[in-house]
Amino acid sequence: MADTLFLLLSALTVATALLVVVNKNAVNAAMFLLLSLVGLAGLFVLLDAPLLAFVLILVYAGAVVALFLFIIMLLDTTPGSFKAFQPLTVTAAGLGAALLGFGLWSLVHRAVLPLAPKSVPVPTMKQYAELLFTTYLLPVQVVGFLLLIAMLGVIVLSKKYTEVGERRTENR
Amino acid sequence: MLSNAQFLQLAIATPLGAALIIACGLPKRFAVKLAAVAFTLPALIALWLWSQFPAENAHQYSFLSTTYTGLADFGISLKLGLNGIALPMFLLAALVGAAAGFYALRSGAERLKLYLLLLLIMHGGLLGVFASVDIFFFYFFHELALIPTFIMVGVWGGRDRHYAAMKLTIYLTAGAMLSLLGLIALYVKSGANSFDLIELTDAIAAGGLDVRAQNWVGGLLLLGFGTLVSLWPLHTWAPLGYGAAPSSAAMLHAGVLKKFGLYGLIQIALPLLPIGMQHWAWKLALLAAFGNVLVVGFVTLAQRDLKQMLGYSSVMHMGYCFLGIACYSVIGSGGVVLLMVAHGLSVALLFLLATSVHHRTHSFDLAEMGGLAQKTPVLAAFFVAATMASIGLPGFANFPGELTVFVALWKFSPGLTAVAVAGVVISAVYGLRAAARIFFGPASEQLQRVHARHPPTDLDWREKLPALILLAALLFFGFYPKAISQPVDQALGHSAATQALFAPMKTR
Amino acid sequence: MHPMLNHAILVLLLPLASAAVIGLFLRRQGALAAWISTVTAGTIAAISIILLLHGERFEDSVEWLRFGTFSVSLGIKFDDLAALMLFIVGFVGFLIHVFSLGYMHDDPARARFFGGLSIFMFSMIGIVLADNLFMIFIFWELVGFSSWLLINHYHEKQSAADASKKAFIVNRVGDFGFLLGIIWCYYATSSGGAASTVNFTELAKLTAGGALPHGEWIALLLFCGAMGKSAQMPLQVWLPDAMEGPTPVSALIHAATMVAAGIYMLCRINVLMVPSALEVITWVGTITALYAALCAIVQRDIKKVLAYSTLSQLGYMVAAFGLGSTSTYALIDLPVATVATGVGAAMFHLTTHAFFKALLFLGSGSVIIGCHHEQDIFKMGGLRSKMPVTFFTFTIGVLAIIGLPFFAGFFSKDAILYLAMEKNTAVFAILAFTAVLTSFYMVRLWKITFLGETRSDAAKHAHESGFSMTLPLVVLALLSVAGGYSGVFDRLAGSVAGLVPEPDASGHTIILLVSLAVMTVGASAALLFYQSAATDTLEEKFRFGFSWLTWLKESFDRAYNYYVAKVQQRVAMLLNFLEQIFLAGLIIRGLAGFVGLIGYGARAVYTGSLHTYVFWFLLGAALLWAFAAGIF
Amino acid sequence: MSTEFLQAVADSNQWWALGPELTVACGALALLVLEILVPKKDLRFVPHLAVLTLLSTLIVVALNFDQTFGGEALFGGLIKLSAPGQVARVFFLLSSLLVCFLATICLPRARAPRVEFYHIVLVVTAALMLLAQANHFVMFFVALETVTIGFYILVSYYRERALSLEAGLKYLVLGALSSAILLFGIVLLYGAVGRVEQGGIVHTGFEYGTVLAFLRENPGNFLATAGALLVLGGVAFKIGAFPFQIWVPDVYQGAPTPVTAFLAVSSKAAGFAVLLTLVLNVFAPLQAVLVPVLSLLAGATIIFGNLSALTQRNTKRLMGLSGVAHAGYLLLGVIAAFTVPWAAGAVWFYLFTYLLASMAVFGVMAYVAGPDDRAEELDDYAQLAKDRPFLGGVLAVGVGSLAGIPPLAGFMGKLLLFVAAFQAQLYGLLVVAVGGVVVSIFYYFGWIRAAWFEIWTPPAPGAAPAPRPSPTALPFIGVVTLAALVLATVLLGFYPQPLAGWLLAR
Amino acid sequence: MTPLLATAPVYGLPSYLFVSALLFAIGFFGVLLRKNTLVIYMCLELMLLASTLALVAFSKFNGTLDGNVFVFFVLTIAAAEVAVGLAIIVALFRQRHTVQVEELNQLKH
Repeated sequence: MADTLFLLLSALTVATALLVVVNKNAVNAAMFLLLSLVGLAGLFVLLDAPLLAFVLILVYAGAVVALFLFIIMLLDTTPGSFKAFQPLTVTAAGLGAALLGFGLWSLVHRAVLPLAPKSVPVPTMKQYAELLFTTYLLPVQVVGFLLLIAMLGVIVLSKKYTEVGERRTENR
Repeated sequence: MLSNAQFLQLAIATPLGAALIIACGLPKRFAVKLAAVAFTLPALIALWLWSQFPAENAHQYSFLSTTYTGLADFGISLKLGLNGIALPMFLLAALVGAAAGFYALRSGAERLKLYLLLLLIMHGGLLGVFASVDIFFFYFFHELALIPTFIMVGVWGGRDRHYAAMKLTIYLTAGAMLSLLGLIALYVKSGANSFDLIELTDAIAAGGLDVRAQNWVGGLLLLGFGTLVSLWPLHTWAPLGYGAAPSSAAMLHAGVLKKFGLYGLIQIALPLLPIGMQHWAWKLALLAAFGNVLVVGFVTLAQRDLKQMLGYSSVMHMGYCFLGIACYSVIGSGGVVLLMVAHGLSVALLFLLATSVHHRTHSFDLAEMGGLAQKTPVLAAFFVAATMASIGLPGFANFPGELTVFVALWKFSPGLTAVAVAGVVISAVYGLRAAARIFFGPASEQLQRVHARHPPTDLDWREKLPALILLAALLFFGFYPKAISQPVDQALGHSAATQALFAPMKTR
Repeated sequence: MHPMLNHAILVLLLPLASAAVIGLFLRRQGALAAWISTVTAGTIAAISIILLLHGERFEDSVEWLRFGTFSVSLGIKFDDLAALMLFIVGFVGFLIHVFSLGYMHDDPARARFFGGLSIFMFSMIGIVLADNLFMIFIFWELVGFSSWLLINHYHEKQSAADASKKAFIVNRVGDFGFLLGIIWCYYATSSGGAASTVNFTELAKLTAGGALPHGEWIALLLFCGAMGKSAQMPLQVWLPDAMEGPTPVSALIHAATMVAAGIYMLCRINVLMVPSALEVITWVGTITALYAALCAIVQRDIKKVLAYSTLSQLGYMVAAFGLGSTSTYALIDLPVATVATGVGAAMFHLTTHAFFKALLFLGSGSVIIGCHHEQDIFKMGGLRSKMPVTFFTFTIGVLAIIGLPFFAGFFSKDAILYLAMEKNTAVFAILAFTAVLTSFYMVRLWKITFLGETRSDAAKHAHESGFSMTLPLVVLALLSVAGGYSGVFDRLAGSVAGLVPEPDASGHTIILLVSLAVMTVGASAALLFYQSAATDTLEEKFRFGFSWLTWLKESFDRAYNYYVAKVQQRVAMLLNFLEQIFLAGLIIRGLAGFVGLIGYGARAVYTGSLHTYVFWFLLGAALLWAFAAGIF
Repeated sequence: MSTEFLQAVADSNQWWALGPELTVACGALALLVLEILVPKKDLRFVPHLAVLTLLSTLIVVALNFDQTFGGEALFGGLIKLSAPGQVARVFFLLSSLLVCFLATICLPRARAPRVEFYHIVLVVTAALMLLAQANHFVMFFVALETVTIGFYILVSYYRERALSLEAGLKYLVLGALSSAILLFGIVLLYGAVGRVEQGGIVHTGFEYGTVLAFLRENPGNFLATAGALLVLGGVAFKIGAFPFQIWVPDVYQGAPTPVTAFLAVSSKAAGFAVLLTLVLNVFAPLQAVLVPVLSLLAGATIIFGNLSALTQRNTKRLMGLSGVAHAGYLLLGVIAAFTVPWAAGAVWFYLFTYLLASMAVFGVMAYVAGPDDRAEELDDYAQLAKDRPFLGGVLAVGVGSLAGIPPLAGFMGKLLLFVAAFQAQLYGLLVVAVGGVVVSIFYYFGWIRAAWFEIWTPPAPGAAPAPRPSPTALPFIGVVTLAALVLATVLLGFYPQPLAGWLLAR
Repeated sequence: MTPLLATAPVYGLPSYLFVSALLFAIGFFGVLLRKNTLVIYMCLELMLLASTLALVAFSKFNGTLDGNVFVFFVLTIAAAEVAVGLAIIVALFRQRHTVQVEELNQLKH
């Protein structure tokens, strides 16, 4: 059962990820990304991390992809703006693909993985919380600051200045 | 009363300190006065130290003093002192520096304060080069003196000054970097963990460098120093740079700073890397004899521009120095030291006078000149004296130097000696030809045109004084070369004795 | 320290002091400078006579320079040879100083002239007193310099500037060999394990003990120096040109003393000579003597004639030196196993030649002054009555040089001819023929200048020179007569005089006849051919022969000019071209340009396109992965 | 997980040890509060507060530089106070201080909010300090990302200028890419190390010490090696090492000048701080792989940086590309640090000299750039030395120090690196480095030439010369700051004791 | 909760690792190929997520929770990155009216 689920979910994840790459339409790409996330979340569940799966869906599907979609709509990049891949690009990308394929092959074949412990209980919420608020308290604080400056940055980059009026595009 | 070691420190500190004060915004008329003092004092101190130098143990450093600059852990400290080889070079630097300084003081250059400032830095660096026992500071002071050269060429230079400054900078930096690598190699390979030449020598004497390392480090030093001293075919910066440089900078660089490489080879490379230097001796000698002496000698014949010609002739004379070093003998090295001092004085004098000639002809083109001696007999006399000195007339210091080099060279290779001596004929041809073109014969049209507008005057005291300093030194050492040869011989003889330690290694 | 040593040092340093004083302080006080220089020269002459007659001979030296085993000493070797030469230099020099007082009286650059004369005296005396080859070389060069200075006296004239330059450079060419020879000799002496030396006394000891290796080459290289200074073929080209200098200079330097320095130097190093080298030296001298005599015939300039005659006489001396045998003679106080007869004959002729050639030059100077700087003999004529003292003394000079019996030249020339007859018939024949030519051109000169009618305004207004100029003429005329008698010469030359070959009775007769014959033939031919005329009558008759001789005279100059203009300068231009275009241009600038080009290339990869940048990252990731996978 | 363990961990959260970071972060927060409280017209005091915060922290840290660390790991092993960490603190504080100084020149000229800028700079500074002291990959990644995201914003801060935004976008994409690579590397390391139980306490592959111990025992582990190298790839992006240097010139050119300086100095130094820690303390057993990798990177970086800078005319790009070359020299020191213990100190010394010189040059650039920040071509520097001798002098000293010309501090830095490299027997790289220095002379000297020699060059005949943008007026504080930088550069060249004694004598 | 995978699965850690690497590669690939900055950005997110998959898998098979906790941080950071990134893209679009990469190359050489 688990194996079947793994196959299904990983196929879904990989296939939709591929579609994100090759799809012409940005909106569709975002939708496929969403699907890919769902597959990933499923894999998380398979790996005994339902909490993470939940967070993933919440944060990514709920916020990030929505944001993407929102921006795509806002910027109104029509599907026509998709340009065909140029031969050179495809060649180079093919070369890159070959390299990456080699990398994957070697990763799986040559990796010496540590032995897994016999049985591991599914981590509980409490364990997450304990870790986050004892050992990882400092990073949590730092991430707080990170979010703060990200927020400020978004404001700085988007806020209208008090003086109204578009300035001419600088071309230099 | 200061001790002699403190005098030595003072000699180096004076120009640098004066430069600092001027940089802080001293008004111009005070700056000129201060600079005059700062140029004079080191010369006086150098003469005093010369008189105080204990000639009988010239192989040891006298007037030693050590100042720590924070890199003592790396074996770097500002250690000053003079031995028999350094003493004449120090004196040379002080004298030429004084002459160049006096010439600059009244040169009326634009932005005179900056000019003097840079010249003072250069002077301080030069004095430091030859007074440094620590080879790090030996290098450091060289660079300190080198930087103002670039700026002076670039700002106050003549024709092609931008290209010349750029070429000069890149060549000399490349040479300096290579020699720095060589010095670092010595530092690391010797195991002394110190840049102090005395400790380095002791460490190498105790441990010794293997043949391979000696060959490599020797080659590195030769390449680096060779570039700095314009070994053929790495010389093309020299004529161009000197052609463009303002007079005082050319005097100091061609006269003194260029000797850095040769001094380094004699003081450092020859005693520490006996096998390595012998390994390269023939290649060096061939390059110097055929490249520097013959080819550049002929090229000098073809020059029309006075300063270019002086630049090339300086390159040619460096060939003799390299030949002397290639001999790897006390005679050869001693001759080179003597020749360095002599060449330094004479080439500085020539550059000074070339500028004076230019003031009166408004041209450096030999083809346009002629008959200047009728209006300026004293200038002609000085110029002839300088030319005669540079072509090795007895009575001037160059002669004993060249003679010694030739004598040493004969033992190395009689064939190359013939080539080198043939160079003496070539130098006589271009030297006399230049003097004759400028001063003798009827006055040229160009000259008459210039003189119609600017009536010429003979040398005045601001030109005469520096020229006299140099000429007097040339004559003194020409008549009494033992003044130099005695300490140098002592110092070299001792290093020859240390080299005997390495004799068994040659069989390896 | 020898008690007379300080005299010798004084004699050496006095002229230096005089020159220094003049150069530093008396640049504008010509009269004072002239007097100081002349008084110095007088003192030198006096001391040299004292030293000569005092009879003390000594040597001493101090170290001048030492590096390791190499040391150069400055020293004085005062033997009979040096005493003779010092007397010639000092005395003739003094007379010429006195002459110059009058001759240069109106010259604006008098101070420079007399300063130069003092430097010359210093250098020449240095050569005379030197006790080793390095020291000789030092003063050798200085003599070259002072010669340059004095030839260049009228420096505003292009010809003077060129002539001085030529003199210096040609001398340098000779010195090239000289210096190599000295250094070779220096090392050759140490072959037996002894310390290297070039001290004359030591050299003599060494050669007495056993011959030096490479003796032939060393001797010939050293002879190169003499070739330059004594203007032997093929380095003779500078001497005629050197007549651009003031006439007293020509008399002092280019006739009496400096050019004789080569002969003197050869005599100094005679211990180093070997037969094969001597053979070469003989022929060089002989050919020079003949060639110069031929050239003298076609000259119109009074000084040029004398210059070529000097060349010819120097050839005689060199040939005489070369003809010397290697039999054992005692030179001074050392046993010497080499030439000596040559030394005697050469020095004898050198001495007499110094007197009469100085006389002739000074006489010509007097004529030139009298004729207001006219030098063409065909524009003179009839000066006998206008300048009686000059005429009288000049005549004595001419008689001396053509070898009229009972004049000085007769004795010395006879000695040389006798030597040649003994050793080498071919040389003898050529030298005898040269003697014919000598008397021919000298009598021609004399007749055209002084006899007949005046042929130019300058000559018409000629007048006798002042006392300061005639006095030296008279003194030199006396010496030109007396100098050849053994009573005088033995007094002057001491033991050197003993080396002059004395022909036996039969040889004596033959030589006497031959020399009388050649003199008579030459002189009478000249008297016959030449009448007083504004043009060269002989030239009109023998146009072909004349033009051939002229061509011969100019051929060397042409060859040298061709070398300078077409070979040397073109090589220089070619090398310069290669240097500028190939080395500085193609290689250095090319390298810089190449690096710059790569720089442009490296700059061009920053395309600004994000995609290409991502490819770089891919490359980097792949590279890292490859390292991790152990591919590299 | 036992309560005792958690208690112990919680006890190790000694916040006092992070005093400087906390002070700076609190200063940042205070800025925001002030913005709300203080009326608009008084907002010009805000930068002063930022400077004050940094300065006071710097002084406190510098005075206590050897008292607060004992080498123990705090925060459950997330942070380790150490001597290099203390050096890094001083470095980043000083650098940020100067960036704020530059910002006071540049920001008023642009229509951009100010308070936020200083706030982000302060937060990034704190994150940089944490980054240098991180002892744990989670802490490392979080701090790194804080820095990176801060830089995304700062680079595109002039949001009205397309170039700034384009630079921001490029930095964003490439930065995110490198973050992804780095993260993947961390994950691989985590996976490779697995679970290590020691004395009842479970350690993971996130902890530096654990990774080190693991690698000691399994130096040939492919997964760990790949992970380590990918992490290094991420760091290489920060320091701008080949082939991850490709973003440098574009981003440097587009970013506001203070941010360019911040990137050039702090970001690069952070990369090296991390690299030194990782290479010496974490990946040390992988020396056999790391040395060739780093050598290749160093050589290629030096060559590529110098060559591409050779013909560059834009000063900001020039600084970027030459900075790439400097990264190459520094890598030399990092490689040498494997065998020569003091080489790490030499790297820091070099970074300090680079800081002083770069900031001086950027200061001049900020003044020369003119009111619209456009004068940044070499041609714009013509006659500078004549018109503004002070700026010309500062530029000459700064550029000279960057070029490594004695007697300036940059030379001492290069010398120490070269000596270290020589002792480590990196001969091939030394040759490359020397060649690079020679090439670099060309463009550095070209800059000095532009400012100093182009004095009497008349404008091109015929064409009316475009009016030169006049440099911004130089306030007193600017003179003092630049003069201090120059003085420090010169003094350290003559007398490196203050810095060298501190960095190298341990 | 009880583990879902009570029985030992066929597809163990290597398989998850493979999927993760594949996702990473695909993301990289997208960054290489796509011209729309928004899509490029999505692909970058994909790469980050690929890492989280490996992280979770390792965490599970190692039996340490730290990997999972790290995922929290990664997700948070990724979200922040997206926010900032999108803000930049929007601002850029306002200036240049394009989100195509090849038109955003004014900074070059």
